[in-house]
Order: sequence, then structure tokens, then C-alpha cells
Amino acid sequence: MSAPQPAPTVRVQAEDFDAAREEALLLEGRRDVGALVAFTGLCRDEDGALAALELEHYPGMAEAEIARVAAEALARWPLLGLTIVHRFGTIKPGERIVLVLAAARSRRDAFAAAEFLMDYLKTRAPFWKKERRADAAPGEWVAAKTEDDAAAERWR
Amino acid sequence: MSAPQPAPTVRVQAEDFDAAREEALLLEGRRDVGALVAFTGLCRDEDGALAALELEHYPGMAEAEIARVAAEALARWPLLGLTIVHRFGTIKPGERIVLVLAAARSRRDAFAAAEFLMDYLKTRAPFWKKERRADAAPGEWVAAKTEDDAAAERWR
Amino acid sequence: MKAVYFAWVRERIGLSEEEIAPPREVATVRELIDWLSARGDGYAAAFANPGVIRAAVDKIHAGPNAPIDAAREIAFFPPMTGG
Amino acid sequence: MKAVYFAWVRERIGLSEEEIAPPREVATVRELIDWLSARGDGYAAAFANPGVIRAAVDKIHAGPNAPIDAAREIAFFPPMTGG
Repeated sequence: MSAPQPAPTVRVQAEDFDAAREEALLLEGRRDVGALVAFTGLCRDEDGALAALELEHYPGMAEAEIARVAAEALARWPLLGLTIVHRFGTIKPGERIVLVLAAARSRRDAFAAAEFLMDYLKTRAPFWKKERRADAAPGEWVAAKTEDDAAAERWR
Repeated sequence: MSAPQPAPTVRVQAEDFDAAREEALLLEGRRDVGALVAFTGLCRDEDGALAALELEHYPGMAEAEIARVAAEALARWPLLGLTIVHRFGTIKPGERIVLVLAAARSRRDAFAAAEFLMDYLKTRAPFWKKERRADAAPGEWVAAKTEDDAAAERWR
Repeated sequence: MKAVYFAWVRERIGLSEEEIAPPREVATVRELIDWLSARGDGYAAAFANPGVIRAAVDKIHAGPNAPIDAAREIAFFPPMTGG
Repeated sequence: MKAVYFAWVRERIGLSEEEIAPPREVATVRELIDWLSARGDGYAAAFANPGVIRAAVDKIHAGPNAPIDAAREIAFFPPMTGG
């Protein structure tokens, strides 16, 4: 008998998140989880050149698209829990941008789902990063990486 | 110029660990980390059949062997931080057994290193699990899985 | 229908959203891009390289040949860089 | 030298460690397993299937042909199940 698919937690927010609290919520009362993979994406300072990232997003579509990617992960792997939190707004070096939690019986499924989710979020979730430079020169929009498209293609 | 390899944190202990605290220590003062992967292995209750796991280990060799696996991960991937905590003793369903944290500039390296570490710990770290059954019948030693050997072989 | 713009598409056009009323023969995302491009220099600059423009129809990703006749909201933006 | 045993190897032998003094011609891990197996029923049961036995010489994994002449501590145990 296979367990019903869990409802994923998806949030798009300006505030920081607390990974430990999200983990505790996801594991609460469970004794069937053997593996929990947590991915945290952080803002790098690019060797001091970056003062901050401005993350623009498409409200409404961002949540909906992340939920679609989450549903795809749940259909592919036997997950017991899934949480995705993505921030927008001003994010400084060292601060967190995105959290993906994937819980499963076995580590293979939890790892695969978390990596799939990050690959897909990068290329499908409507967020755009603009650099605010430390030297106050005009910042550029971060260019999408071909390698991100290639990473997402692996899963087809 | 490539940064010097970070010193991994390796601990073998009976007490529970605090993943959030380990993450904070690993990231403290850093602004070059773009990706942090945290793997937590937990004790499953096997549909209620399991009362606890008794984890036996080889003191001295456990720490040394985990350190050898950590050194191998640092040689393979450009990691910015690495923490491995493995518990021994009595561990009940829902409780944590092992923590692996891998920090890197890019998510691909952090994911690969964390998965490699878990595959290798499973087959090389001197720990043995004995089941304590909920019905008080004699518990068995957990058998090593062929699939774990296969998982470790992938990295050769 | 409503058109919404993000990132450098928004900056080049100089608007984050606007009501538009394209003629009936503008039936697909690609035709709407061509029609918008003719509205002024900002639009022309935003859509100068249509191959890199992504679109969403009612908040779902849509290719260049997607029909727009039933759309309430069409979004244009560069390749995404979240995560 | 010291011999140490873990998990069901320990349970079958009934000891977690002991001092042993094998003769000089017992030169490898595999030969030591054969020599220990002859020491009693518990040892024979522990080493009945030598193919599944893992060994470590001075806390480093060692194969069946590894030499033991310089060893201070030799460990025998089943395949590991940590992680």
C-alpha cells in the first residue's frame, strides 16, 4: 500500500526563513522518514564586488510555478515531505535566498528530488536577480546560465 | 588562485546534534558560499516494528575512517566547508543518526559531495546497527545492502 | 488584456504593466511581440532579440506559438535567474 | 597483538577483545582468520563464511592478503551498516 502524496509547503516571501523550524514542521510526529535533504542557496559576495542582489519576482506566478515543479517531484519520487521557500527583494552577501527540503524513506530519493527541484526552479521559477555593486557602479541583471538549462534538461 | 582546502569537522558521539548550530558554525563569517547541502539520516520505525536501533562503532577507527572519506571529498570537489557527525548508542525512531553538511560555491559540487559522503560512510565507516524490536522478540543485526555497495562503486 | 513586464524587459519598456488591445489578427505570443515592438523605441529595444524573451499566459509559461485570444494577462521577461 | 571484534563477530566469539599470539607462519589477515577459527566453536561460527568478514589492521581497512606482522591491533567485523 503506498502512502498518499504529502501536500508540499510552498512559500514566496521577503523575510528570511528558519531552516531548522521548517525541518521540525516537516518531520513533526513522523517516524517513517529515513532521509532528509536540505538545500540552502545563499548570496555570494563575488570577492567583494557585490553589495546586494535585488530579486524581482512575478507575484502569483512564482508560487504557482514552484507548486507545479513540486507536484512533478512528488509524482517522480516517493517523498514523505517537501518544503520550498524562495525569497524576493534585497538580499545581501551571506544571506539566504532559497530553501528546499525533501524527506523520503531512502536517501537516494531525497537527494534526487532536492537536486531536481533546484535545477527546475533555476530555469522555470519567475525570479530575476539584479546585482547591486559594492562600488556603486550600475548593476547588471544576472545572465541565465546555459549550464542551468543543461542541468534541467538532464531530468527529461 | 584557489582557496586552501577547509579543515573538515568530524565528530562521533552518543548525543544528538543540532543541525542549525552546525550550519551556523560552518557558514560563520563567510560570504563566498552559494550552496549548502545538509543531509540528515533518521531512524525509521519500520511500520511500528522497531523500538530502537543499537549502533555499535569502532572507537578511534570510526573518526579516522570518516576523516579519510572527508579528505577524499575535499580532494574531488572544491568545497568551502564540510561537517560530518555520526552518532552511536541507542537511537529511537524519529531520532537523528547522521549529519553531513557540504558547502560550496555552486550547488552541483555541494550535492555531489554530500551524496558521495553518504554512499561512502555507509560502506566504509565502522558502524553496525542492531534492531531492538517493539515486540521484544530477539533483534537482528541489520544486513548490509548490496545496493549500498553499488552506490559506493558509482564514484570509482 | 493586461501586459506585464519584468526585469530588463520592464526597464527598457519603462512600464511594469499596461492594458493593451491588439487587433484580432494578433493571435499568438510571437505576433503580440511583433505588434508591441512597433509601439516605440523602448518596446523595440526590449524585444530586439525575441529568441531570449520568455512569456507566460495567465501565469503559465507559454511558447511563441501559444494562442492569446483567451488571455487575461500576458507576461514578458528574460530567462529566469532564481534559485 | 590485540584482536578486537564487533557486532555479530563479537557476539559469536563471546569477547570484544583479547590478546593473541599467533605463530610466525600466520602472516596475513586470511591466515589469521583460519588460525582463529580453530580456537573454538564460537570462533568457527564467527568465521564460518570468511567472504563476509571485514578486517582492519591498526584501524585501517585491510584485505585478506594484508600482512599482519607489524600490526598492534587487528579488528574483525561484518560488513558495515552505518550512515
